[in-house]
Amino acid sequence: MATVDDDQSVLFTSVKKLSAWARSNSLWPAQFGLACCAIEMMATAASRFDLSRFGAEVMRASPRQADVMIVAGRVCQKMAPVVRELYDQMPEPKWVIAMGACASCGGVFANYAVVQGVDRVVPVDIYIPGCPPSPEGLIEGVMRLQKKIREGGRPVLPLMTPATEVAEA
Amino acid sequence: MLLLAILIVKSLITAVLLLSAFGIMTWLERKVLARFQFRPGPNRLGPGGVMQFMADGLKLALKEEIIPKAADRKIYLLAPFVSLAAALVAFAVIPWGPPVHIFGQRVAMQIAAPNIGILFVFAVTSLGVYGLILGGWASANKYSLLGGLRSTAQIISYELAMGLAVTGVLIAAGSADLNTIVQRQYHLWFIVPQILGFIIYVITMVAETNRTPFDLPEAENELVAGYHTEYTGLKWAMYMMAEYINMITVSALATTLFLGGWHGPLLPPELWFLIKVAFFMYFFIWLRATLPRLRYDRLMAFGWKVLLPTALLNTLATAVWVAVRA
Amino acid sequence: MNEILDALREAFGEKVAVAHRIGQTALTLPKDAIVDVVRFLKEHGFSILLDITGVDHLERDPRFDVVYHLYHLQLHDLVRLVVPVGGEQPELPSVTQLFAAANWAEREIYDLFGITFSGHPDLRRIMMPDDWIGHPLRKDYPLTGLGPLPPLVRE
Amino acid sequence: MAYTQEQIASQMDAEPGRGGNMVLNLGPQHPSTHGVLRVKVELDGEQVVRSEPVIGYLHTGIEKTFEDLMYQQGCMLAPRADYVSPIINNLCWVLGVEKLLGIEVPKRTQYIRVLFAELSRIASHLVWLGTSAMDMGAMSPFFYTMQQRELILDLNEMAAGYRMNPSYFRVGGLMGDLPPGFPEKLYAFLDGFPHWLEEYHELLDRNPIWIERLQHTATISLEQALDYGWTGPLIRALGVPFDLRKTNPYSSYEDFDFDVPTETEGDVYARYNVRMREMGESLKIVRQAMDNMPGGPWRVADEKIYPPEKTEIRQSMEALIYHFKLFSEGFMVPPGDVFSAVEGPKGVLGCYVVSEGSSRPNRVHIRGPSFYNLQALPAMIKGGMLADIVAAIGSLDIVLGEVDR
Repeated sequence: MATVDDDQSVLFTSVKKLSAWARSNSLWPAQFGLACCAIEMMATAASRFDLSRFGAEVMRASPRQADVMIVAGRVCQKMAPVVRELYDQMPEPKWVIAMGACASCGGVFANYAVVQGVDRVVPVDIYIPGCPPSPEGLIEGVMRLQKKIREGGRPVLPLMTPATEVAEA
Repeated sequence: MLLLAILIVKSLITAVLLLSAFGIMTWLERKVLARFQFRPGPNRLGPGGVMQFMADGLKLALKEEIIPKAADRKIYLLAPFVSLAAALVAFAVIPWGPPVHIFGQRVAMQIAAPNIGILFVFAVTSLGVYGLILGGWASANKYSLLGGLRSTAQIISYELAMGLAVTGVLIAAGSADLNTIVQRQYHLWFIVPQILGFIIYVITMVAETNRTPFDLPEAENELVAGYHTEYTGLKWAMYMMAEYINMITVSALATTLFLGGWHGPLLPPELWFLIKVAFFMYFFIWLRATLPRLRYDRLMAFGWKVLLPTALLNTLATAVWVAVRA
Repeated sequence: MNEILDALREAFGEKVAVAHRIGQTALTLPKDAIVDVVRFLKEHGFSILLDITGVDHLERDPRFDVVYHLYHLQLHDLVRLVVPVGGEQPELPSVTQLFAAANWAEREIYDLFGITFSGHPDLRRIMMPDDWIGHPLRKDYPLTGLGPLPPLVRE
Repeated sequence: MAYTQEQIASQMDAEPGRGGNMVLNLGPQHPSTHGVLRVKVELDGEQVVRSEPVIGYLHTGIEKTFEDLMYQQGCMLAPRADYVSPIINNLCWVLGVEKLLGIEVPKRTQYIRVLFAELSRIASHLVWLGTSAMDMGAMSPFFYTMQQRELILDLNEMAAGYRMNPSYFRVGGLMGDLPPGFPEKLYAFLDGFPHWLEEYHELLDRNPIWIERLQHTATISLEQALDYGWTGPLIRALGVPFDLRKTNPYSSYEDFDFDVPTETEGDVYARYNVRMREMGESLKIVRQAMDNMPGGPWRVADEKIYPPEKTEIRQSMEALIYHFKLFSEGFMVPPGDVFSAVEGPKGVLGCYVVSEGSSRPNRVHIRGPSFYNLQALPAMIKGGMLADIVAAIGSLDIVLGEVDR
């Protein structure tokens, strides 16, 4: 884990800070909804709550262009491999928000069909409680993720990353 | 020597202006769209969120570059450059102000002033479509392939109508040199005699730049992201840049051909040029906020059965008019 | 409604037991009569197959009920058909030739209860992955599933 | 990593097409499949040769969980099946249990239920309108519809304290009476909404592109539709005025004056028109319900079924015992089975409940209308273009939570 030196208060003194600034303010979610929470995610992107204030309304349908995967809803046994695949298709650095009780821990559906928490499939950065969480909750989650990125919650990659080859989609 | 220096300076200024116009344009589009939809839009970075595009650009530059295993590596890497280069080069011949005199030298406010300027624009923008086709094909993804195919068909069918719409102006102006065309509009903008040509041009210019309602090659709801489905980071940003710069180019061309270029009262001519281009850019965003997307076969039918005959008719009428007047 | 029921009694006799439960008509019939009864009802105007589902009575013999609901568009009435099935490998004839709607519903019952439908064109699992073990809606299938939970992914 | 590449491949791979056709996998993650539907499409160019919807990516085991919970806890579970119109699912469930119990709720409760069910129908149609317009590439209608939907969610929140899945209806009554200030807020919405309905028309069906995309798209014959068990707006777009609110009224729907809109074309445009007009009819019902709202109790008096008031528990020993029994053991439901059917926004929403006399159901089955409607997709899009698939899926108005349960 990289730590940030608090003395460097000027934005441009540190490349790390600059990249964290860019990344945290340009979190493009993968357009990917599962269940109830996806409807609340839509409401968050809509006029009243407007996720675009944080530069995060650019919902990219292709995971290749997304930065954060918002797992909105219950992940079922049949869907879990697909979720993992989508996660693998996203380019680094990437983050995951588990939105709602089902994605966080299975929620009310403590049964055979639902994966008990999406953190059994992909690593999760932020958990948002609620069934479903209100849009304010999702916005809070996004803001906390921004804070986490700024404070270096994950190792920050070097400036130009070498091209990597991945499995075909 | 001085000429070369001026040329280099002009090129640099144009490139920088175009690239920053792209950034500002993405921010403006998000803001204006937000206004259409009763929401504030990006507002956290800088005044009114104007720094948003810098964060986006920097982030995209810092993203991991993924090359799919099945992709044709060389072409996959090359395709975005083709698109961007073509988009940047096409702007070179467009005059954005009247000639000025620097050190006793007459300097045209355009990088190059060939006497067939309009043909140059068409030639180069046609090259740009190779970027889309190659990128779509090289990604080894079915959505990309479909997007690439759609863009080929679309651009070929609309370029004909566009060319014919412009021919009307060429006949009326009696020249293919863009500077001359602008000067001919000193008294009367060509939008008045060439209103039909103007309408056809505006429709085709939206189609040529793959914008709503003709955004089929990247139709998000059908093809995920179309030809750039597999592109990440900077290479994806290059496609976006190409798209926006193409928008600026076709708008500038529309200004030059139909709206009298830099002509206008009171304000400096460069500003007039900017205002007219901005009007077209707003028009693009307005369309995006309002219209649904056409279907593929309807799009083709519209291009071949409606636009092309109308454009031919317009050309013919203009030719007859010019001949009779002479 | 009553005329149809009378005609049904005439055609099938003792095979079909008619009952009225909480304002709804329920017919209980053996599994070899189901296709004929559904055809009979379809010909008499029950034009929508609303639903097919299964019920597991663990201790009862035969163990399962397969329940059909048909709707009459002119009479605005609903009829329920209950077909008990049991045995080691419960099986009954498919009604997909009569109603295309039965296709997925029967696949679902096959998937979740393990009841097979003879004559079904494409009897595969529909809800669970193809390599799933067991039939989740059976009463002897534990609520939380058979396998252990996969490990957490942490970075 | 929890899943191997082979497992992923077995889930995601499509077999090669026949005769040089291309097989395209739409979904499970695709912007216009309205959730996690997957459609395998065999394409010849852009024309659909063959297609097969694959479902189960959202199979939640909701029916198994129902068997594990007490009847009153099911009120929380039912809304999560169709999360776009949660209150109507809630209504279907409580009506089923009340039928088994043989009780009837007071008139005021029935009216309040109708009011919220119709608001929920409007909200559901708004989500459909916004998303299906988005599928067509029109962006702004989504924001305009979601904005109005927020006002309905505000009303939910006001009454039940919860925006989206409010579980407002309980067995034997409601969660509570209408809060003070509710009618004013409701009337404000009712007065404002017709203007917006007009705005949606303005944006969409006064636009030639929209009409061209929708007319004669994904058409299906009445015989086929009945074969697939179509109900709701889909069958009404084929000229059958089948609406359970009229034909088999429940919860006092017979008291209300409304029309059942029908169209005859059976294409996407007809379905669009039916739903648009339905929103107007629902608005009428909501206004009537509020105007003629009867007074009186909003719950049954039987404290064995509906818990006594909190204030009563502090004073009465008996009330305390009832309260304790209800929340530890639940209420017993006499043996029997019932198919409770209501008119959902997508069609006939059914709930088949089997009781064996205990406080937990033996079997609960939800008849999701989308499950049956969706089966017709291959027949609808055969021979159409790729773009027609999204139009067809949008016009079906499916909710995967209800398809997969």
